[in-house]
Amino acid sequence: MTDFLEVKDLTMRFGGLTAVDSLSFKVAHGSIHGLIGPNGAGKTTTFNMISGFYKPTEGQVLLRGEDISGLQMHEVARRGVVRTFQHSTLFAELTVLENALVGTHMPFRPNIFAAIIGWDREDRSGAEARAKEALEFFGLDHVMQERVGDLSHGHQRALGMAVAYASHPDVILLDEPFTGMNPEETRQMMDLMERLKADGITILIVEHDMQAIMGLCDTITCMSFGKFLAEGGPQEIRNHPAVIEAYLGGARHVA
Amino acid sequence: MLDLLAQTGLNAVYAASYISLVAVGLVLIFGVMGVINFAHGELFMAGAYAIVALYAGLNVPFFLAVAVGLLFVGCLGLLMERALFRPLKDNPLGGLVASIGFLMILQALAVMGFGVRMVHIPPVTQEVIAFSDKVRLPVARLYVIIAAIVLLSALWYFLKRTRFGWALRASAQDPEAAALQGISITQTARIAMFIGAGLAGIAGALTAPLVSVNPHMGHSVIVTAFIVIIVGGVGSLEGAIVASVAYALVHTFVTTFWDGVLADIVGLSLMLVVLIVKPTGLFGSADRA
Amino acid sequence: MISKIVKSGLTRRTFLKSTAVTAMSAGLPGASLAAGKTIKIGFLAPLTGAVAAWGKPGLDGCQIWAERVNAAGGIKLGDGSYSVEFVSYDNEYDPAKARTGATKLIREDGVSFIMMLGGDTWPGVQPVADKTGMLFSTLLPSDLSPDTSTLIAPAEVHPIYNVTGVEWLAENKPELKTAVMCAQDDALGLPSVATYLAAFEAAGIEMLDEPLLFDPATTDFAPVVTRLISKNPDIVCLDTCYSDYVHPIAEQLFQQGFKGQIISCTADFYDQMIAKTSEEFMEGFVFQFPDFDDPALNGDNINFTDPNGFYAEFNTRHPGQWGAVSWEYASIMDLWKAAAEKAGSASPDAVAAAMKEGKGKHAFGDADWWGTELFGIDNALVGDWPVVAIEKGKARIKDFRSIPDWYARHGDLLVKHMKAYDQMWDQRS
Amino acid sequence: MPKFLIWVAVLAALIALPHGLSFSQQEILVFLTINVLLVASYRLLTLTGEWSLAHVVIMGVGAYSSALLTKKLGVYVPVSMLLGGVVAALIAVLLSFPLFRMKGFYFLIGSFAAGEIIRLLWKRFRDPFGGAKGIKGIDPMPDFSIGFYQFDFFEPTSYYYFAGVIVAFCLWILWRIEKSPVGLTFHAVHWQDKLAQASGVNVRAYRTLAFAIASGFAGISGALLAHYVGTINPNAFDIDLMVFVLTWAIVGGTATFYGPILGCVVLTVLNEIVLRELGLEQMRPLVYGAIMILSILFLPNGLESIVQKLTKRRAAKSAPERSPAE
Repeated sequence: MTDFLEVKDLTMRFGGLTAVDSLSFKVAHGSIHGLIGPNGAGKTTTFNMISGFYKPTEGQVLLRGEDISGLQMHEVARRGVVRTFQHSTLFAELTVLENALVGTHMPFRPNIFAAIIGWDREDRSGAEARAKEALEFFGLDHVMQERVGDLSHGHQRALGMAVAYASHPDVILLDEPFTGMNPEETRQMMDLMERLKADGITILIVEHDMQAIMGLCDTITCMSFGKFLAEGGPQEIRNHPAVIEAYLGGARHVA
Repeated sequence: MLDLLAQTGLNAVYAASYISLVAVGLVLIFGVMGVINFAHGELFMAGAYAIVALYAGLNVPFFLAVAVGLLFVGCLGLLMERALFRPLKDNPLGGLVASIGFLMILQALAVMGFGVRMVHIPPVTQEVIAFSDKVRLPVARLYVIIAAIVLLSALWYFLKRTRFGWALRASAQDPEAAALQGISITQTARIAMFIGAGLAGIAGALTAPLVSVNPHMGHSVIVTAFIVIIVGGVGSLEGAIVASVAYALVHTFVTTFWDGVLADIVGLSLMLVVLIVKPTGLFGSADRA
Repeated sequence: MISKIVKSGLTRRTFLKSTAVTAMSAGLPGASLAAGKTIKIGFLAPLTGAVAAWGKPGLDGCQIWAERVNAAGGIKLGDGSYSVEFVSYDNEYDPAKARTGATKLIREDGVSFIMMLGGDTWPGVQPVADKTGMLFSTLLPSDLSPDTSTLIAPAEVHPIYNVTGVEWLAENKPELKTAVMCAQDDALGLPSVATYLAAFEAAGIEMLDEPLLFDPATTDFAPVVTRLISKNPDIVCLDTCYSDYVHPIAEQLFQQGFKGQIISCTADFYDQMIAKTSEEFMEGFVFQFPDFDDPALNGDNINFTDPNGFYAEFNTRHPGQWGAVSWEYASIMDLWKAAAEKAGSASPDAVAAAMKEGKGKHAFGDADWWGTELFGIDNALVGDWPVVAIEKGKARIKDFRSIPDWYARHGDLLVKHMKAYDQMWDQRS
Repeated sequence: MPKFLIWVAVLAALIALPHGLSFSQQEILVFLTINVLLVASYRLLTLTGEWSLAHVVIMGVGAYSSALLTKKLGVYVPVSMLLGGVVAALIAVLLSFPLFRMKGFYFLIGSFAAGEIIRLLWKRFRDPFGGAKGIKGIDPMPDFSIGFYQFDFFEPTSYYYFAGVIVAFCLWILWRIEKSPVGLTFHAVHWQDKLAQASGVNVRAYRTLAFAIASGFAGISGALLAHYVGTINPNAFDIDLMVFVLTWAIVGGTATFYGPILGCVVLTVLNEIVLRELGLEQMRPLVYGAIMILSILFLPNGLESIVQKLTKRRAAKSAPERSPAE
């Protein structure tokens, strides 16, 4: 496997506070990679820097060797790195299909002049086919015409991933996808991720709950207080003394 | 030249005083209610007409008339809160439209009650404090300056040192959290509307003998107030006061040393520049935008 | 029916006839009355909004005028006497609404003559005027142009009469040598600035500063006044301002300690200005609009019917509302009535022809149709104009002065300054 | 096809409409037609979630541009109208640089300031804008004949047909845009700009696009106005008219394409015809203001919500066919 996505000396400071301190790790192509750490470890900040939501203070994010740090979110997305959001961030006013159609924005870029004259029939049907394909992939085809606001929590989560998937991404960044899910929903969600992986998509998951992603990830990077702590396979991380220490400390803090 | 600078400075202090009274009221209402009160200029107008009716019409002593004017306009604020903003609290654009409707009603009432032309108000005092032959401060203007300082200090004390003030600030920052803390949103909204409207009313009442009172006098006041609260940062009382002073200084000096139309262009450009450099205003924070 | 007219090609005459028929056949209440003995006059001016002060008091004055004329037997035309009725339309000082109003007044109400404030609203009405041949009047002669022969300015010749005040001042107070001026930056203020500049230059009075323009949205005039008197002028000229500005400016002049001469186009409600300042301060304030109880208006040269009685009646009905526009629309009606009776007809063409025949009976004395150089058309009625000064708290006409005489001597100066402010008729695009 | 028949009936009614009106009502109809385009273009801007207070000034930019192009350069009138729209769109693109640094309330007031600056520039520069008096004697649309109908553009009916065709065409374009993937993207930008961005949408570009398109059509409506009335001045495009546009849109409701148009028609008829006929004169603003307040209190979702209630039963019967991609 090659160095597909690489984070190099990434640093983020907010005023006097260093949220992320020269963090480096690599994500292999086609793998599921976990980024874990206790509360306040800087996971979400890192995530936001990779997805282009924040501009890093220092350091680089390299995609296939190209520096994408500091690009705007849509520019990052156009290079194949698509993120989801922690909360059910969807277009609640629109239908499920319309949400998925927004996801097809990149492969089927709308052209306003063609749209007015009606010369974009192929694009429109292509986009619709792709959106439906994404919905089917996540088992949402039966609720296609429903308003998103009326969907169940689990369906909304799945739709969030479907929107990302609809854009033919190379990398999907998932922000705490298991939060608030019951065991059954969690299991279904894991299935979906396995299927994405089988589809050749690289996945980077940010997760607070270490147990949830143990069975899923190929590699896990653990960080604490903004710094790199440990990296390795699930077993390795589970037994790493520094990780246990960080989590115990964090847990005490949270309690 | 020194005389000219000094007199212009006095003019600017007076302008800053009445602008800040209006602007602080507008900011307070926006902060707590989350609506843009387009009718704020007309509340100013209503304060001026209270003086017309009481002081000029019924010979009520001036300061008593001002006090009644403050209460009257404060109650108009309560009326707006109860009849318009509370039913529309989940609909900020609806609140905007309703305040525009209220503005039209107040204007029409003033026209029907007092005619379309300016109305006369006898001077309260013609005394002038003469620092020199060319540097003079009319006492009637001094009243406005004193009122602004006293009222804004009192407001500051009220907001920082009393429970009500704490509740008001809390609900301005985060209404949901404030509600969880047991603060009555309705109660704070009432207080904010009363104070905000009352400040506009007292500004109108005190300046009434100094300006031309007509049903459309609110228009230019609201435009100035908008500029000021944007420069200061929406939702920031300190910002509104600082921006009032800055705007009054710039506008007064440009008017005196160049011309009035240029002063308006400079004022608006200043606002755009502030917005471009710091889109939330000098003292604003992003979360209320 | 409309398409028929359209196809036959619309001439003015068929147009007017057809609209009259429409008005009749539509069975409008006014139209059926008109079959009896009523002439309708249109009043197209702002009645609501910020400029309403220039319309509403005029309409009030017209109502008084109509009652008085109707009580005296109405208007006597070739086929008997007609009573007069005013039909008003609020144009909100908006050209598009003015156009709608003109259409309604002409084609639905069947009026014989339309009085307007003019200004911003006139260009919207102009196509209607051109097409229908209706006779219009304006209070602002700067609306005049050779394009429209049916627009007349028979009452005000704003701002040219302002030269009379300056001329009088220069003759009677020769010790005043220097002046400054402030003005509102709009269609009312700018031509007046040019006129005052010409008048001061003609009178040998030196301007100490460029005219200080302010936006019509100004509320606090302290900075303007501070600037004005910083050069210690003998004269402060207030140009033509709304009374909403004249008052606070005068008050500021008083409070900032100015003791010199003030000249202004108008001084509506000057008693209130005296109340705000003092009688001594206002003594000698020169302006151009007399109270109509002035004994000088009882002279034989005055054509306004019973000015003293009109003034008393107006003040009884609308206390404290007297101003320039109160009498101006009514004075236009005097002129129109005389012309209609002379022509024996109320038709716009006939009245216009009768009106422009020989000397015009202007409110302040017989006057000439004039203005070819300034407006491109001689549709302004220009003659003598009063110079008014405040004496012991009361406005008194000091003199009547001839505008054409001044123009004969100093016309080139006026044209020069008008050109500098883009106010000549051929510059107004 | 019943839908087709409905459209034919609507078209016939619109063609017949002026012949059932009085002359002054025909005039009002012309201005109403122009304002329909103004408010419909405003809705396109609000699709992205931003409420501008500069829209009427932008309309004025179109009016001034078209007027000056015909006056100074002798451009043929319909062409100048189109160019007026183009200039308005370009000015909007220019304004978007400072304005789109702001959002929400700041954008609202920032756009107001930008508009006021433009208006002050018109006042300040008498050459070429004519200062406070504005421009008058603007060339009217030249008369022409299409065989069975002779257009005389002084006549409100003729201009109504002319403006009606242009406005209908513009509305069709606006409708097509809204129902296209571009329109969907505008919605996306409005409701979840972050998610839209994560889906590769250049949010800033789409905001600018909506602003430019809306401004372009507002410019065309301004040009239509200028060449009918024959005069324009800075005060004709002041905040008062903007307030009317805002209330048309909000009272009508902005959830549907027709909501703002409905608001514009109903409120204009009320204010210009009903209240004037009642002879209220000085009380007119009072009654209008009261109607605004009552409608916003009791119809929070706008007039369109009444229509939706009426059509809901019908819609429930026919199968749901809401597919934006069709």
